[in-house]
Amino acid sequence: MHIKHHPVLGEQLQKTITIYFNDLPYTAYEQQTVAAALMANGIKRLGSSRNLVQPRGLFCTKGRCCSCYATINGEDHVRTCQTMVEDGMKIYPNDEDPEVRGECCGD
Amino acid sequence: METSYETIIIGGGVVGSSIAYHLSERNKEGIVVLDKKFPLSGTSGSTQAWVWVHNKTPSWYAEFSMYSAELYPYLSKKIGDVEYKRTGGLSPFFSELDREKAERLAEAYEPIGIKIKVLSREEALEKEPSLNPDIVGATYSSIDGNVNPFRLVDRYMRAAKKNGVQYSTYNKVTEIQKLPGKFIVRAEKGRFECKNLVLAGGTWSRELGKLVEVTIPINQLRGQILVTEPLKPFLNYTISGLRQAFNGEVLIGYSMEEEGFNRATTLDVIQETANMAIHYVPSLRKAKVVRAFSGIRAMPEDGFPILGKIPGVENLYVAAMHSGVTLSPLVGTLMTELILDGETSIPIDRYSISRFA
Amino acid sequence: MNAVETDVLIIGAGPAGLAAAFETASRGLQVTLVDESKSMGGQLVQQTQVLSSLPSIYQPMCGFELAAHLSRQLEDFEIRYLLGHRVIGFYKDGSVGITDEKNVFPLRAKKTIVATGASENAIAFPKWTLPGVMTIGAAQTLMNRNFVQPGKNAVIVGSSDFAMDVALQLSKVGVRIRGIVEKNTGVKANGTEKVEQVRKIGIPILLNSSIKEARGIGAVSEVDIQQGEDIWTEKVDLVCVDGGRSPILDIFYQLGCSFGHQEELGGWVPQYNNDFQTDCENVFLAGNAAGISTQGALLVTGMLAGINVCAALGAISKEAVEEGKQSLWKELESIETRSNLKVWQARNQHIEKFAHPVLKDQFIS
Amino acid sequence: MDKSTIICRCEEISLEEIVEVIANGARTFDDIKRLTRCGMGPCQSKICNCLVAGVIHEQTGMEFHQIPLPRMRMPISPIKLETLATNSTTFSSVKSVLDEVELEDGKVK
Repeated sequence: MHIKHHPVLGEQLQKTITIYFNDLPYTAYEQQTVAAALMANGIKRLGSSRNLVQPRGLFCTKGRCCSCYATINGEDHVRTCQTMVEDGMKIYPNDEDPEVRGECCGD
Repeated sequence: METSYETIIIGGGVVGSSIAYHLSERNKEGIVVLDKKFPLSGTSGSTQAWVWVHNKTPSWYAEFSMYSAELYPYLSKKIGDVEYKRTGGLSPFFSELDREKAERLAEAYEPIGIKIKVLSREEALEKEPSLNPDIVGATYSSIDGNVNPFRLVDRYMRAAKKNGVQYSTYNKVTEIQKLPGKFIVRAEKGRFECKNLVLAGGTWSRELGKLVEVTIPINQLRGQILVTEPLKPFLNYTISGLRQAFNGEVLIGYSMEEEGFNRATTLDVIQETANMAIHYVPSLRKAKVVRAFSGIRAMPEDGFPILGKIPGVENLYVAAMHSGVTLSPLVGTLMTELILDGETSIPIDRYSISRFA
Repeated sequence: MNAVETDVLIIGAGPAGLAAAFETASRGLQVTLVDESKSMGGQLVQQTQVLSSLPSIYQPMCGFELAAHLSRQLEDFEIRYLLGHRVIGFYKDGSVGITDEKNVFPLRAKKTIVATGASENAIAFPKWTLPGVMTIGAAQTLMNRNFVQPGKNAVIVGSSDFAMDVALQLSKVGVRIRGIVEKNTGVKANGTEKVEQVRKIGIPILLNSSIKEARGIGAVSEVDIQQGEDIWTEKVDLVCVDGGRSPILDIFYQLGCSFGHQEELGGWVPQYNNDFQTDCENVFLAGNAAGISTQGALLVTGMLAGINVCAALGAISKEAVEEGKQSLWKELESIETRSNLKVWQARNQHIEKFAHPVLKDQFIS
Repeated sequence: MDKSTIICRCEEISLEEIVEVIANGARTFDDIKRLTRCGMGPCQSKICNCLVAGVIHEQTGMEFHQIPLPRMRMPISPIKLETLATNSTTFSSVKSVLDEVELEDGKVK
């Protein structure tokens, strides 16, 4: 849930933008990180662990734990807690190891 | 703690642990391995761990390496899965001069049974489509591969312990005394006695040699290696310079610096290594590097292993070399023969320390 | 590539880094300030509580107000801001490697002040890896920086002063705190007033208790809390772990600085002297990286590091240095003895051991 | 914590695995890392460091000041190879294996 009326900081959320997670549109505000915006929309699972295939999501918000990795606009393993949302951003969960991408693959 | 042993091995890295394991297969009693820190804290734990034969020179050294590589499949059966993969080795080259070298190498190695194919650009790209299309060609040999060095040493250690070998770790040897029929070894955690003493100090061999007043001419060579995040399997071969591990990480590096025991990494070499990675395999560009590490390699003064008895000191042995991972199965086997039988099934005279005298 | 040159490189634009930037830039030194975040103020930005024990020149204010103030006071100076940039390592000649995510470029500084702050320590329990389990600082960041409610029903594991602050803030944005779980026999927080406030709004503080297990499909949905023999289940979608904080050391480690250990300062701390200078001559430090302390103290350490760098570069007169140092040390003593005497004592012990670090030469094998 | 509790989130190493290698003589974070992969994932031990120190302390009785820091590494956080790369193809410290093959009179030396 977005906090529209913050008890101390007031009404900070003004400009909405649309981001896509698994191709579905969600509303975000421009001062939010990707991980936060997804959480506001009820999306907490951002990927799964490599061996035991357990759900993973935001943990430290400081770019240290790498638990919030997701694929953003075609780039794998992006720390979503350190990446600000942008209109039209396409996000996919980090469920598999990345493939290398050759020059030929729209790179 | 029992302090009197048949054999003490100083150094629990890949070489020392292999000797301990192979020795314990035949002679279960009285073996202890002393390590100044903990196995894998030195060179054995900071390597790409290629099992590499095909462009070792000269031919007799390549042959020696080949015998060791041949032992790997059996080793895995005996000590457990060490993630050994005989992937075949590819060395891409970018110039006609290197093709010339490659052709001559292939000719020279045919008589000793090391088959090297000199691939054309097209053949190389067919084998390994991720290689840079700008290559001129590549040498290829099916005997090369790689292994997980952590597993390798861990498995040697566990198998040796199962056979009764003791490990005394964080126990730096400070003094060695030769008495008739025995050695007295003083270490931080106590005093040990033994009949046979094996120096397997790797990169610290020269320092160890000083304790017995023997010059073991081993120098240090630093190599920096980059590790990527795990990627879906895409590299088929061990490429000279990089390889993909079982878990998908790509290990990259083939640098050499003389920096003594300083195992720092530097952005200078890290960036150069990144350039190499992209030069060899352009599609790695998007892969993220998660860590870089340095390994201090042991480098004998003439480049070749120092193996065997130390002349003039009864029951004193040395095993120190650069390519410990490749050579460990063979070195463990031969040192065991030497200690127990007094002779080896494959001659090692060429590798005697006496050549430096 | 030719290195970019600067007099002073400050790594970290939190309270200590900004305070150090002011001290150095205001004395005419050329300052470069690098931070991974695009905004300045570091962790101050999401602190909506009133900061206690600020230096005497400051009125009481909230963290975000202090961040704005510290940024504003730099406006008059020409500082090279490298925001949204990361330090990734060092070159052989000692230049620092900085990336703008497109390239890596070298920067050579006469003096470097490392103010990388602190990181939160984790607490492990079965299934703590589930989404919805996060550090207490993460919950605060979501709420006060991103304006996102991190959950509806929460438990907090740990009872530091910070946990009390965040518990109150979470409650105000509508998160129901089902309990503060503390493994020890007493509350960790020193601020009795805040603990009272927490109790007053009906948040149970559970001593001698721990999380036995978390459960959930895709995200945490319930936890088992154990207190003595009692075990019960709480339906929660947010678990905040408050495991304390430790200095962030990566950059010191790469620079080859030595370390000592002080439990009260957060564990391993770079070794430094009275001038906040490490045993790498050109490297100074400030803030939580020099030992976990209160916001006021962090500012003072930043000022001290800044003044000492000015002295090292001849940008300040000897008398002014001595005077400045003396008054700042007095201020630091006053703040730390008031807020946490143990931190002050540990800091002094740590400084005394400057010449005898526990960990050194970490790259020599 | 029970024995299956994950200590290293990245590589999913459990308490049990760490306790086992400590029983086998491992004493430092780095010993444990090399034997289990604990701390080798993308966070590079930033999160599990203090947890592992706690386990070593509990299992061996070593004081925290006797348990050294894990070796920290560059890059300080993950970075793309293309960002690191400078696109130069001249190498000084980095070699090629064929560099080691030398020819003399048209033959391998």
